[in-house]
Amino acid sequence: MDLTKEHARKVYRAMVTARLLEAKFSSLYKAGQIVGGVYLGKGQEAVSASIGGRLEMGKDIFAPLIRDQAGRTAFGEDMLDATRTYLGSVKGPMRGRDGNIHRGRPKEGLIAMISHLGTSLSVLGGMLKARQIQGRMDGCVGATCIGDGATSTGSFHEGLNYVAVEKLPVVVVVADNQFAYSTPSSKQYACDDLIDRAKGYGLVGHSVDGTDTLACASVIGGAVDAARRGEGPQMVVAKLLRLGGHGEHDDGSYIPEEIRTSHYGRDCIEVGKAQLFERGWLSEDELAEWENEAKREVQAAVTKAQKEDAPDPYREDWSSLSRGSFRNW
Amino acid sequence: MDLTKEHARKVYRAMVTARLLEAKFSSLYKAGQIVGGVYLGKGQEAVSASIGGRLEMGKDIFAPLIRDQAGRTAFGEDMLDATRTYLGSVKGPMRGRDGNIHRGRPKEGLIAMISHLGTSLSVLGGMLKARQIQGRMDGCVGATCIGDGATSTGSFHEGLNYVAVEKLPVVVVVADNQFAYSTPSSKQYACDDLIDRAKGYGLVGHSVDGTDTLACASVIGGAVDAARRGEGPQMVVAKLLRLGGHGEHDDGSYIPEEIRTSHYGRDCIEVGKAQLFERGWLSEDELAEWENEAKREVQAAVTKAQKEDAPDPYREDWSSLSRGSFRNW
Amino acid sequence: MSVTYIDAIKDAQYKALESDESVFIYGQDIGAFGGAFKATKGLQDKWPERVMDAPISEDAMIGMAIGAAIEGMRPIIEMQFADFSSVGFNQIVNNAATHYYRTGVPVPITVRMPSGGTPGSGPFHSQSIEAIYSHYPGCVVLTPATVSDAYHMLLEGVAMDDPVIYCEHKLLYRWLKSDDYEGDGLRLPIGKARVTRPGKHATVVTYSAMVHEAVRAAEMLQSEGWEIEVVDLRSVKPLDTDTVVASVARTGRLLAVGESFPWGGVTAEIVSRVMKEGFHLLDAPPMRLNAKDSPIPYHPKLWAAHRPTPESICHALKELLAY
Amino acid sequence: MSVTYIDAIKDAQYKALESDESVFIYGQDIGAFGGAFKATKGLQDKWPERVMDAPISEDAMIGMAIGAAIEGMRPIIEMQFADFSSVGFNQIVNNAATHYYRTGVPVPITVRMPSGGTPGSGPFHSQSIEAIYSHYPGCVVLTPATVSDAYHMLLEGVAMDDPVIYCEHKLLYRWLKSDDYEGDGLRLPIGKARVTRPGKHATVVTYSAMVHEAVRAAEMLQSEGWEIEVVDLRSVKPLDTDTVVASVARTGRLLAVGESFPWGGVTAEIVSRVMKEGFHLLDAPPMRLNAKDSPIPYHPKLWAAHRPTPESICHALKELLAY
Ligand SMILES: Cc1ncc(C[n+]2csc(CCOP(=O)(O)OP(=O)(O)O)c2C)c(N)n1
Ligand SMILES: Cc1ncc(C[n+]2csc(CCOP(=O)(O)OP(=O)(O)O)c2C)c(N)n1
Ligand SMILES: [Mg+2]
Ligand SMILES: [Mg+2]
Repeated sequence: MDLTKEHARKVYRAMVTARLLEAKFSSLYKAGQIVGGVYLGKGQEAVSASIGGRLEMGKDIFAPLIRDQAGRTAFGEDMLDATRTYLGSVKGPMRGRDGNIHRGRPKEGLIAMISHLGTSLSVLGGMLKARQIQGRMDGCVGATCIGDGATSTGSFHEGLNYVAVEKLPVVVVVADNQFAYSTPSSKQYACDDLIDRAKGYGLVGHSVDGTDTLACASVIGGAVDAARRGEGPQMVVAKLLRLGGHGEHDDGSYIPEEIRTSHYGRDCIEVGKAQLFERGWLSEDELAEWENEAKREVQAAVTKAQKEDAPDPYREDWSSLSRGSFRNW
Repeated sequence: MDLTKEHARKVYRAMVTARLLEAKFSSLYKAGQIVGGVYLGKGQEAVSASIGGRLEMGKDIFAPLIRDQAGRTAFGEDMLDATRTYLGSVKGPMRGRDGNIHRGRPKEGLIAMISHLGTSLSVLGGMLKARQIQGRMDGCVGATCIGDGATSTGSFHEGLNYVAVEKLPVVVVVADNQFAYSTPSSKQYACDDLIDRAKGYGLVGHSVDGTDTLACASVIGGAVDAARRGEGPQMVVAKLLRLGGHGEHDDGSYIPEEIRTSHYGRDCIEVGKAQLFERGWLSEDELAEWENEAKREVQAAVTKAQKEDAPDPYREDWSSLSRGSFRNW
Repeated sequence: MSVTYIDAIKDAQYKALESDESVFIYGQDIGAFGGAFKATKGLQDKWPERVMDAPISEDAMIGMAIGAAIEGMRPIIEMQFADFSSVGFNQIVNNAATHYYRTGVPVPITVRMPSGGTPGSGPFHSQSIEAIYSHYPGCVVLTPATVSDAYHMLLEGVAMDDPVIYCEHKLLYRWLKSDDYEGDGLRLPIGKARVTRPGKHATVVTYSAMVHEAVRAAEMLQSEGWEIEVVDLRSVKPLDTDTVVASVARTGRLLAVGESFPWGGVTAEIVSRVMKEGFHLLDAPPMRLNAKDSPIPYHPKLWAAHRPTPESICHALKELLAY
Repeated sequence: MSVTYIDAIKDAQYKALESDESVFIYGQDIGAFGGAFKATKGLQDKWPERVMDAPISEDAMIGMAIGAAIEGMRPIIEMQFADFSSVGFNQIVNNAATHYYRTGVPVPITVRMPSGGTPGSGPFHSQSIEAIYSHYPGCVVLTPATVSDAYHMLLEGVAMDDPVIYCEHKLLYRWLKSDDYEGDGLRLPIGKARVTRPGKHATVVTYSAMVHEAVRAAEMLQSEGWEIEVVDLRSVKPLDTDTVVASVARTGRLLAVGESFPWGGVTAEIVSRVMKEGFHLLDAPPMRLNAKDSPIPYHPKLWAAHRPTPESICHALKELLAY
């Protein structure tokens, strides 16, 4: 696609905001203030924001995965949703019943993932299929991110095949960060590049350097546009590296030095900054302002969530069934 | 591969024998003498015998699927195994506990499939991996057949990825007969040809016309040879048509006339006969002799199995656990 | 006119499609072919957009249904056999069944499970899977035993806002007949068990096809002067403890019968509930009768000995009555 | 020297690899990384060919183990969390667990299941899955509660010729300590329950981490003069009915406690068996205490109220004792 200044700035701003938000979660985690584990998207912001930023909340559907804070931010998820969820506020979207990256707002097009990898894609497909039956597709697109490791799940395969067979307007972004937890890609797949899978499903395939911010904005944005134009399901494989451990409990020391210092070890935030500066699409001052604004917002969200109540077991109704099941009883 | 007369004749003889054996099962089914359902391989004999016939029982491993009587015959499965299983003799390999195509002799390299499609491939992979660990690979090959429909299972995907990652000497033969039960391929996959999947797993891919008997013998045999030579896992996609219903309870009337009368509607047995005759690799007399021999054998097996006892519930031990679990109790 | 259990399932789906535009059916071979058991015969003709063939992808089929339900649809998913739901197990218990609790958004999906044994079907086309979906929180599990229940409970299940596991027994499909969908007794809401046959000497609590085997056993014992009460649970989750306890209060003796495997499951849940609520009501130890603890055998002779039969139910009842 | 529950699991695997060449370990991140819980730390260094990393393919992992077992190996499969075994469910219950019955060829695989709740782990990293693998025929299901049992039962499980589901409780990993693997009481074979704490007023039957919660509850009640017997099942399939019934014969009162969901499961099986075998022994209705019938909540405050605790066990016991 023709990359516009507007889209590039939107993507980059979400990246910067997400990085700062996640840095806060990391320090809160180290301070023992987080409920449960913390899983960050450091190094994957360009890929993630490029997909989330090309979708429109309220119209499109997004199924983020482990490392998609930037995509969520770009999509328009309220920062309070993340903050409340990590800090265990009952006011978060999951009300303390589920945590961290599992949060979502399905009715607003943000799928709440379960931990079992690969399972969101068919859910996304079903949401789109429903709209198709209801005649309210309205040019919407559904997108999901997935890691290299999760491509090995049967669930992902079935979901991918489903959206392909139904020719739904879907974009699947595979963030191939070369590791699944500690497991290198050589133990995960045997093809040269995961993009080789696209053809076998009948998908349009795109490859991109996941550390190249503007390339991501362009290629991934272009895939969304193609899906929206009715060109069928799209698959993007972005090559990159997770710039940290699997979660904040993990130092990622198993990632060899030569991979860390390789091309994909570079930081997309730095790359993006240089790219935007070079094009004159962003100034130092503006960036500083974005950063300050993000920091203020982060601090405000944390302060607010920290004051909120934890869920109260005595007020919890513990019901796994909705009232609606009982309407005929 | 260079197709030898010997291999071609072996393949074709198994095809002829299997066709006659299955015709017998079909008439016994209609006569109400079969226990349970009957699922035939009519039209798929060339593909099936080509894989089974290139393997060596006792050395290699074969995981047949629904339509692999010919492959079983070529591999060396005793005709009595099939006959006893269909007729419900307690002397069959499954002793009445399981039936029809589920029979197998795992210790002799013939995997006993469960109904859940796609699940045998990882089992096959594990058998090979075990031999590798034990240092007794000895040039063996593992092979399995699968239908177009079963390629949609997550289990098949995980198994295929596993054998690819481990670079095991495996041949996966996909018999794309254009239907899964009544469901046409258009509802099953969206790629042009399932062979497009091979690259995405890092497999060597081969395509073949499944109605062309000698092409099957050559291409599928060649894939086995390649795996045996250590060239890694191979995938063959054979295009063809099931010449009958899904099972003998089904008349397959949903298969459109134009597909029945298309190229793939031809009968590989007829094609193979013409090919072997033309090359002078088989004479009318020899064929008649093969057929007579097969008929005699079939009749003998049926007569024998029909005289054998059904399983006796009072002598059944009903134990799902082997004695070995109790050795320390 | 006479209708069968499979007619009930087909007609209920017809009615659901007709009266609610948000209903659709999805499953393998359920379109033009009408399904492995013909439960959807003719429906695609009438509603081509809402009766759809699926690839062999049980995990994706359930995932798809969850997504569609989030968007306001009420999908009915046909498993070709209940046994294959094991492949969709994860999506059912971990995704569908947790969705309302986690997000507040209910997922009204109905999974039709052709269940139970038939002769010559073997270990993978005969299973009764109600216990595993009942053990996990978040599903309603229906087990109709009559033509009328098959019809009405399917409609009620589709109308519910939560995941419904609808266990239809294959043995009843064509054998079980009724004059009409109102014909075989009092209609009851889901969650209420039915006293199928009144009695006073012992209570058999069961569900699905075993209701009929239990009634046969009761008839066999009648000639010996025993009056056996048979309670049909209708749904195993929710499980109507009150009706069961009330029956045990009358008879003093309990036999819980199920076709599934013996460890845990419905019969254990029944006995445990009765003991808690009606401890002093029992005159004899509560008994259970289930299938054997082995895979379901293929050969009809083995199969018939693997599951409870009128004879083995009689045998158990005699032991119970002799206590 | 002091060893923990996770040490026991690691050391048992070391011993198994060392003493039997047919043993190998397969799982996600279990190689150089040593596993999510470090249960295989250092093992790949010593046996690079027999400690292997798996792709994220639980179905294929179990299938692979079945195949290897057919060829004479004794694989140990680590699920990263028990909850993810739902993806391998079909291969476990339908392939591994039926293989011996169908073919006569046993498949000695051991599936290690990091089970049970810990604070802040949520619905998908907290499950106890023993009931579903016990319901299906064909598996042995082990649930060790002590360091010594964790060690010896893992070794015994690996030595068995059938599929073994080894449920190790994550909460015990580092908290539960012992002097050595012989230290914490009488060694018993699989299939034998242990009386962990003798008593005379009521029996609590439980397993895995709940044994410790039950002992705490018993200690709390001691000050009030109650002597509570705690029975640790050790394996839920086989389930040692005799030891349980003998305990109930002494105390006259039964409380079955489990950490899993309340419908069906281990506690229902216990109650049903005790009622059948020891009906006349009970002075009060048998009780059950399980987790709640909802997904396991994420927040520690909710989680602590979802599962049984010493307090809620005390509460149930008081109700039982007051009867
Ligand atoms: C079915 C399943 N098995 C195992 C896990 C445990 N697990 C969580 S994240 C993870 C690694 C994921 O790797 P990848 O898909 O490459 O994503 P990345 O973490 O690299 O972003 C694993 C194994 C899981 N969540 N689901
Ligand atoms: C997981 C699973 N789902 C459904 C079925 C039911 N089933 C048995 S055979 C079949 C069709 C198989 O089609 P295909 O793989 O193309 O093989 P073919 O019959 O054409 O040889 C189906 C759906 C099954 N066996 N396993
Ligand atoms: Mg990764
Ligand atoms: Mg086919």
